[in-house]
Amino acid sequence: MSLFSNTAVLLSKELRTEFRSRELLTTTVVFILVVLILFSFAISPTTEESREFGPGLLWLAILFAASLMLQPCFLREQNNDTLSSLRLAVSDPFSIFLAKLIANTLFLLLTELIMLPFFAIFYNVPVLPEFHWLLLVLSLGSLGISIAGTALSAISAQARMRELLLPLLLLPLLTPVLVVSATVTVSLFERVPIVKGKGIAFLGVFDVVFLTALWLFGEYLLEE
Amino acid sequence: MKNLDSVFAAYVVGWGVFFVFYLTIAKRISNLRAELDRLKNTLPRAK
Amino acid sequence: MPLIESRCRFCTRALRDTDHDPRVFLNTRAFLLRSRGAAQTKLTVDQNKLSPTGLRFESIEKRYGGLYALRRVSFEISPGECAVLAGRNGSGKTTLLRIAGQLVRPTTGKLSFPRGTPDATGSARPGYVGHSTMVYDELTAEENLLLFARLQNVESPVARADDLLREVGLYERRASLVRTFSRGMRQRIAIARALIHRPSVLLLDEPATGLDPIGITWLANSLRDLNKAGCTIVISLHGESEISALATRAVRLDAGNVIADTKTGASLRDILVYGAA
Amino acid sequence: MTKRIIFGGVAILLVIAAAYAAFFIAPEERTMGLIQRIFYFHAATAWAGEMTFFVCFVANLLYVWKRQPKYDWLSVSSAEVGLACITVVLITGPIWAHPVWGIWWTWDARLTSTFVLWLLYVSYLLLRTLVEEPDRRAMLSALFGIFAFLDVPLVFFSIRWWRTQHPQPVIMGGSGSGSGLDPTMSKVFFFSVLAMHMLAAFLIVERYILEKMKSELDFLAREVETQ
Repeated sequence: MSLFSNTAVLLSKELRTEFRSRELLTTTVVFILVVLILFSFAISPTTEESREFGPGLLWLAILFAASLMLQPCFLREQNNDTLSSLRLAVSDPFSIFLAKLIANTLFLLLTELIMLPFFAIFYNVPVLPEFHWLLLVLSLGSLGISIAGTALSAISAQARMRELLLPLLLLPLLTPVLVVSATVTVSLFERVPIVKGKGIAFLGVFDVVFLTALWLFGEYLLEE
Repeated sequence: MKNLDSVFAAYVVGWGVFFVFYLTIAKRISNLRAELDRLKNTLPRAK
Repeated sequence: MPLIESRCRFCTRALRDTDHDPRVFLNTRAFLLRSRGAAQTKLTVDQNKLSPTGLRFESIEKRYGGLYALRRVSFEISPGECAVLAGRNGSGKTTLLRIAGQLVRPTTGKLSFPRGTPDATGSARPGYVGHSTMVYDELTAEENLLLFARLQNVESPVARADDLLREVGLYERRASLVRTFSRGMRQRIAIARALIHRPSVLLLDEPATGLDPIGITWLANSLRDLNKAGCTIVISLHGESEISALATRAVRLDAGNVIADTKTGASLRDILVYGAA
Repeated sequence: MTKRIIFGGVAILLVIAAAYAAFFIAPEERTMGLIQRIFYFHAATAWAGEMTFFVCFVANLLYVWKRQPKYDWLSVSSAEVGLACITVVLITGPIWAHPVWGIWWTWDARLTSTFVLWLLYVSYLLLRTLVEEPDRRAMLSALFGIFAFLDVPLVFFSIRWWRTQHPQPVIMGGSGSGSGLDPTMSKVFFFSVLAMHMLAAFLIVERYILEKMKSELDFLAREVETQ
């Protein structure tokens, strides 16, 4: 299975370069923190309101942070044309995407976990009671963001105005993720049991649809 | 005949959008055609 | 003579006893000597062991919008040749090499590798040295080579990477980030990366860029050794140099067309330098 | 040339006839009254727009598969026409909603998902303006078009299931279930749908010819340059 062995090698490369500099992680964490604080100034929430709106704001912050974080994903491969050497080396170009999207999911999840205590304190939200469910929603949501984001960052890296283009392409596409994960997160905080099963299944469907599309069409994204 | 103005406005604006869209296409086509003719004249090889 | 040393420097294939040349055995030393231009190592390797591969371009055309980068280019490079592509900037050399390296998809036409098509299993896949280094600045020299060795399932990647690092003279700097390298060192690591999977076809796009005279001598010698070991080489070059002296074939491109193509010595030089056949 | 004029003439006649039918043949709706007559135009345009985006999706797939420029021309044409249709839908919608609901806009499932659809195809066309090289542009936009189209049902259902505060009477349920619709009304409606499809098809053809001429011109200009 050279797809998986290639993916593993590439993933370790992505993780190694990131944890050597920790550029992406620190920037993203700080960015989410800033956004969360600014939100609280903009709406000055009471406890009740913040339970209702907090998760939406959290996911919005995650979405914006992700669209920034995914920016360099393929852009940094262009510096030394390393994308070409990867394409020469791997047996299936999908492994390049797979490694990148797993790495991005992990980075995103890590920043979310770092942010969660701050979020719980600032917005006075009970995070712990349903923590395993929250973790599931965060994982599936981040996975969906990373799949679509990795694909689109490969597109935007080849266009002009790249930095502006990625959020413009990505954010409308991620509407379903935002809608569902924010709603499910609210239902977790308010202890409404009905929504979460269906919502989590829906997030799973989103991930599967886009992963399949990426698997089918990924190699066309990279060719010259 | 309540709301006649709204109904009227809706149809006019709707048709207007399509009409303007068509006009821009037609205008660009005629510009391109002129340009194509000009180029073809400078290039006797192309028929 | 320790037997373990009697290997081709680039592909670590065992040399036949008759091929023994005492100067090969001390790889590092031999390299140092040659890089000073002091010694000319001669290396003969059994060609059949590299499963020689040629390159065939069949009416290859590449169009960017209305702009032709290549127009119906057809020629064949036989296995074991060392071909030089000449031509002015923008004549299509890079595009042709990138098509040969399967990095660029031709608009029309067919590329084939007679005797062994490139597949996932490594060595039949061309090695490619481009304008950029094609390695990661944020990784060390050794990590880079290991990454590409592992991606291509090279046997015992660590030993292979170390061998190549010694070969290109970067063994002492193997643990430094590529970011800290000079232009010439980058070119050396770029060449090492292209060779990591023991390709039987090597494509080099103006490989002398950034190399000092010593580096050019080193490169010319290395390419000669590789070529003798059965590796088909295609280089794009400007003007005459030690590297162009290796050419057994010269092809001149102009505005995406092949305008001259020769294999014989006298006119070969003309094509390289003046562009006339 | 004459074919195009006839095609265009037929399309325009059909659209005018559909308007006539909407005003004078269809019976007055009981609760909403006259304002409901926007429906024939509004909903028919929405159907035509969705159909057009489907054409765009198919053209995108065909481009990826066959790599012939004509599919790229078709996809950009249909995306633009579809966008025009959806723009009309988004304009006529509030004009209808205002007298009925008393507000111009509500974040209801149908409206919101239509708006997201509009945004997706705006970014599709935006992407096209930002990639220089024609083959790359065609391929990248085709791929984005595929992703966008796959996203449409996800957007629709996510909003419908999780974002609708007040479920409201569906005027036209899924296709085929014309429940509660007067037979004359449904006849007029389907006639309007036909008319709008004809109009959309005509516009796509015109836009396609434009795109084809553009690439011809690009080609000729290069020829002249190299001379």
